Amino acid sequence: MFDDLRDLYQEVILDHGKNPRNFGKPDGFNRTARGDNPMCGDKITVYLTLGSDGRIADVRFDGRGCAISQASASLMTEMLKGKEPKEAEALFGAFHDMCTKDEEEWTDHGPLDEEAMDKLQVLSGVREFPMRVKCATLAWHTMNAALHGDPVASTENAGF
Amino acid sequence: MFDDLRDLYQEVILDHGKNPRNFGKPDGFNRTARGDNPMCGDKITVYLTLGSDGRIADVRFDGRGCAISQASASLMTEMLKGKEPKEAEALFGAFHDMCTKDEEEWTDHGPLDEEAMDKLQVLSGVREFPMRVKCATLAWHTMNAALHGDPVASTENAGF
Amino acid sequence: MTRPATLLSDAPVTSNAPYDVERVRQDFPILTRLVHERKGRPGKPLVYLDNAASAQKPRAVIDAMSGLLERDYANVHRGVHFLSQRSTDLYEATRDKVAKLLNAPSRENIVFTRNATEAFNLVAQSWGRTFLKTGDVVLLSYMEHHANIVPWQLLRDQTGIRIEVVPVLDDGSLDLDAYEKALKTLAVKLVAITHSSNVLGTVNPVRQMARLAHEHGATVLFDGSQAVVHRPVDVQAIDADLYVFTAHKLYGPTGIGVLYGKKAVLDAMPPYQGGGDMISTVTFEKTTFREAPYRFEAGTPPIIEGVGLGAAIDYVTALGLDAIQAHEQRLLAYATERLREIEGLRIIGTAPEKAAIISFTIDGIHPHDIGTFVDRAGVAVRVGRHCAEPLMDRFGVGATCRASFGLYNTEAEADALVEAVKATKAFFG
Amino acid sequence: MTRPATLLSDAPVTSNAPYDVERVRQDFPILTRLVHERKGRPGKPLVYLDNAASAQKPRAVIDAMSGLLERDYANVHRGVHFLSQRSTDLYEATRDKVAKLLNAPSRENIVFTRNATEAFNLVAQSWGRTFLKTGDVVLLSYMEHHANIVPWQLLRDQTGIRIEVVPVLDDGSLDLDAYEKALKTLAVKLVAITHSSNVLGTVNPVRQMARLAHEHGATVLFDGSQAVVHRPVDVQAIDADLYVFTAHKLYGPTGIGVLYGKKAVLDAMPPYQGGGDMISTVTFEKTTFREAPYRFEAGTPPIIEGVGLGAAIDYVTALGLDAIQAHEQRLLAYATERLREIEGLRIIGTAPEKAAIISFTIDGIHPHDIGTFVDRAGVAVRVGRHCAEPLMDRFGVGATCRASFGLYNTEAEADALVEAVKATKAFFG
Ligand SMILES: Cc1ncc(COP(=O)(O)O)c(C=O)c1O
Ligand SMILES: Cc1ncc(COP(=O)(O)O)c(C=O)c1O
Repeated sequence: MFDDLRDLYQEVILDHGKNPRNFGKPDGFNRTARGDNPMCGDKITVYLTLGSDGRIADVRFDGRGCAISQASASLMTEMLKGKEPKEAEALFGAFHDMCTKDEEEWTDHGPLDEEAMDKLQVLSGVREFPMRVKCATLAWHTMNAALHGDPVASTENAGF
Repeated sequence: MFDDLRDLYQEVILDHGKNPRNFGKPDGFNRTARGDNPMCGDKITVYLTLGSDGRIADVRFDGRGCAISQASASLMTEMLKGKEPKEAEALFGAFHDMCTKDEEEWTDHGPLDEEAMDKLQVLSGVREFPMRVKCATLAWHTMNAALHGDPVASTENAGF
Repeated sequence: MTRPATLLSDAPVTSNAPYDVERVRQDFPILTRLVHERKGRPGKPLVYLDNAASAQKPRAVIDAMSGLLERDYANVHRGVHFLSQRSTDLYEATRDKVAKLLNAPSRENIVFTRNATEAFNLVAQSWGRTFLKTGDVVLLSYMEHHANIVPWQLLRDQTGIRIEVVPVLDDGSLDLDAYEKALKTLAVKLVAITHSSNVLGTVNPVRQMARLAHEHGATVLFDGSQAVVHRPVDVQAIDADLYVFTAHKLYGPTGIGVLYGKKAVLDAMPPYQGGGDMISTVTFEKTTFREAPYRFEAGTPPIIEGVGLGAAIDYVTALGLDAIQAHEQRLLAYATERLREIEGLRIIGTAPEKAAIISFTIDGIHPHDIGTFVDRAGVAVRVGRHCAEPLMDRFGVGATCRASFGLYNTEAEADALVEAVKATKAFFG
Repeated sequence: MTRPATLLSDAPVTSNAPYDVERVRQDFPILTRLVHERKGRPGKPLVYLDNAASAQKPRAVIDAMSGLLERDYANVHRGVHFLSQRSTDLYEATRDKVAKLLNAPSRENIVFTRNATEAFNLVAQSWGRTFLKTGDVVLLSYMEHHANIVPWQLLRDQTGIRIEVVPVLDDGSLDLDAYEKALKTLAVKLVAITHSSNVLGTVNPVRQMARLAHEHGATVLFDGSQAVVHRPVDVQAIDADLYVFTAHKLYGPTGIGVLYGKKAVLDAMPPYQGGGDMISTVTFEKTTFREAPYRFEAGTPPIIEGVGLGAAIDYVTALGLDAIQAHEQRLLAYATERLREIEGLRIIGTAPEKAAIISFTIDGIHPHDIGTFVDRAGVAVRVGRHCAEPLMDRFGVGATCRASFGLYNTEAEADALVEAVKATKAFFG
């Protein structure tokens, strides 16, 4: 019945969805933002710790959401640790392209963590599900808002 | 080309339309009202003199309008002189029925001036022209408003 | 009772005849379509259970709108030419039909708006700004749609009114004790509560609520958006001062909604929007306005939409709202029972009197994921907050899955929903 | 340039091809109908010259709306199911089409409203209440439609703004000297003037007017209701801050209008109406709103109407607005010349730059009577004040007769008008 949903809901996603890594509010952090997807009721909070070297020392999140958004948030936390903010942004840009555009339309976001990009491939299935793109990108929008000092991110305003 | 318009625009109407009787503001009067038909831009004013016997001693009107509304006003002024207010109202009621309803639906408005009713027959052609009913009844609405002490009458609010 | 013209047989059908849902379905062209067709894979038959968001349209409505445009269209009112008269007659006839549908005393009680949302904004700005002052209480409930929340918040920011909220019991019923207490203890000037909840299905005892409100001198506004579609409604029997609904949920077009108001209430309200058609005379110094309902209808009205709504009302009244209600109640009972087979499934909203709306959640699977899965099986349900975020908070859920039934739905479609949900559960293991 | 799909031939037609009005007419089902048919008497072919009130709809528009309802309809936004996505895509595509039609920088500049009238009310209440204070001047003109007068009067009553009015010259041109003087001497915060008059046809020099207004720090709002239908419009070239039009005059459906706004202008405006779809999150304490344009679109949007408007834009752009303009200008010249044959006929509005609209009066015959007569000959014109009462006063007439031409009108139809008017004159002697 659901054959073509297996592309979207791959094992990795179901696993991260059920057992999200780096879940829960940490004791200490120095950047945070709340992300809101009014479309499905998802609300997540991302907690960032920027180290004295300017790199991301820790990322955690909490909140609830669908399998896609939880998995995306969980995967994101795993791959941002140790990155410079601008590396994180580049990864977000490339990931956003992956979720929304055909490969030939991806823009150049500078040098990327290829291993991270490979892992993020599991989420690229959302491209076939336009209504689910926001689920996949919510955590990233929120992380980006936290980096820029915005308290709230909403995917709702990013297009319709 | 306009054969069936001859029922609406009979000679009497064209005559009264071109040479309205009792036209122009009188020096003295004791009741007046302004009538407004926003549909076509007609504006007329009716001036009534109620005598000490309670009867209508004089009726005049001014303002502009289409042939139908001018003729209707002119005819009205000719037939109201000497009438009691409630006779005028009865005539208005019967005339309104004539312009809007099939004969079997006319309601009883009490004893009527049959001669006046005969004359008003020339206007009964508007029944076939729903959009022109207000032209035919504007002067009467306005007269009625004057009798009741309302400064303004608008046909616009009487149905759509 | 006569059946709508589009039904196939010529034989007159009385309201005692059993409700023939298969014949009704033939009136709705969209119901025969397949969804998710792809090359090499056949599509799935559409199972449309998103009626509370918007209903599908019968052939009669589609044809009434096309027919108007093919034969009789022009701008309405104030035109002397043939088409303008035709168009005006067809459009204004719907005002009579709405009056009859709601048992309003007269066509003059019926104001056409853009949708239900605009009707609430109209009341808030016109009635609210005139009759409410700082500190006056508008009494809402936790089961309101955003359309009946946000306009009052905007008014609150402008004028300092107070918003108080009647709680909802665990089964999804309105807390009537709290309602009565609020009327007794607060300066309630307006009760603005839904007749039927778009999430819980709960049908509120509006007659009793209106009586209580009137005893305490409050005006009542009911949101009938989810009520008129499922049952006969009589605004005079209810004694509603103001009543709102939206055409697109009543099998009619988008772009038109209805505000019913008692004559005295409408007459006391100043205009909302200004423009053509709602004025008597205009100069730059002074403008005078027409009487209600026309005073509230500025500019070119929703002509095509009015004609479509008229056809929709003809359609549902020909089927009979009693018959529709009976059919949907059977479906509701059946679907509820079948969904209860599924372990971990929680139905939110189990009030004794309900419209055919079932909101549910499933342990461990997010509604959004359920929505995507059942959609692939051809089943259209709505997932999310249903424009009722405070209610979601009340029940401690971020979102729900909502199946809402209409006059053309069948038990087989309820089965399809249940099977799709079961398969989804199996997938997530 | 490609022709609309409904045109009969498959051969591509370039914009250099002569404008084939007979083929265009075949796209409009209503144009083949007879009016005033009665038993024993054949009807008269419809000569529809009431386009400024509302235009007829091409088959492509009718089919787009029916097609949506037969195949792809559901409520838009926030739905994960197949039909909701289809419907959303079809509806939102129109935002892009409108942006392209007006050469707006982005789809985010486009707000959908109920009609032009609502767009003015939106600007008056949202922008006006935010940026105008007591004594600030809103500069209108004597040729405004009531839709661009009454909302400002309502605002004046609420906040004490001042309304000043630019005169109209005897030929129907705007008095540009007076316009410039008003900007220099008054505290003008907003210029709200029409791009093209619905009575006089006058096309105002909006580019120059915007430049002057901006030099004096005023914001400009143009009423494009009668402009977008007759010519290409480029809001960026004009440098309009706000621009309004209504779909039903552009061969699209009723129930939808457009407000274009510069991003900075829209971003600074608070919400107008509250409800679903325009919010981010709602609690009873605090609600946050979405960005423009969505913030201004409360409740279920005009979905069917949006799809119809999209088809209308496709249709007119396929024909080419340049080509339409050229065709209509030829007609205007021809009809003007022919009407001038009639003794005692006075054309009101003879500005050098005009849209194809001719208002006239005839000595000794009231426009209303003319309207009834020409209607019997099958010719639909509008008579009355055309929702522009101050302009009627300015020209000392109670009403006019107005013939307004659209993309499907012909010289033969202008002839029919002239013959009918002549016969009317003969009747009245
Ligand atoms: C110049 C002008 N502005 C505004 C309007 C109002 O349009 P609508 O009635 O669709 O709101 C019209 C048409 O009636 C018009 O001609
Ligand atoms: C109970 C209720 N009220 C109001 C509305 C608003 O209707 P609309 O979006 O047509 O204005 C809805 C539907 O969305 C509803 O379900």
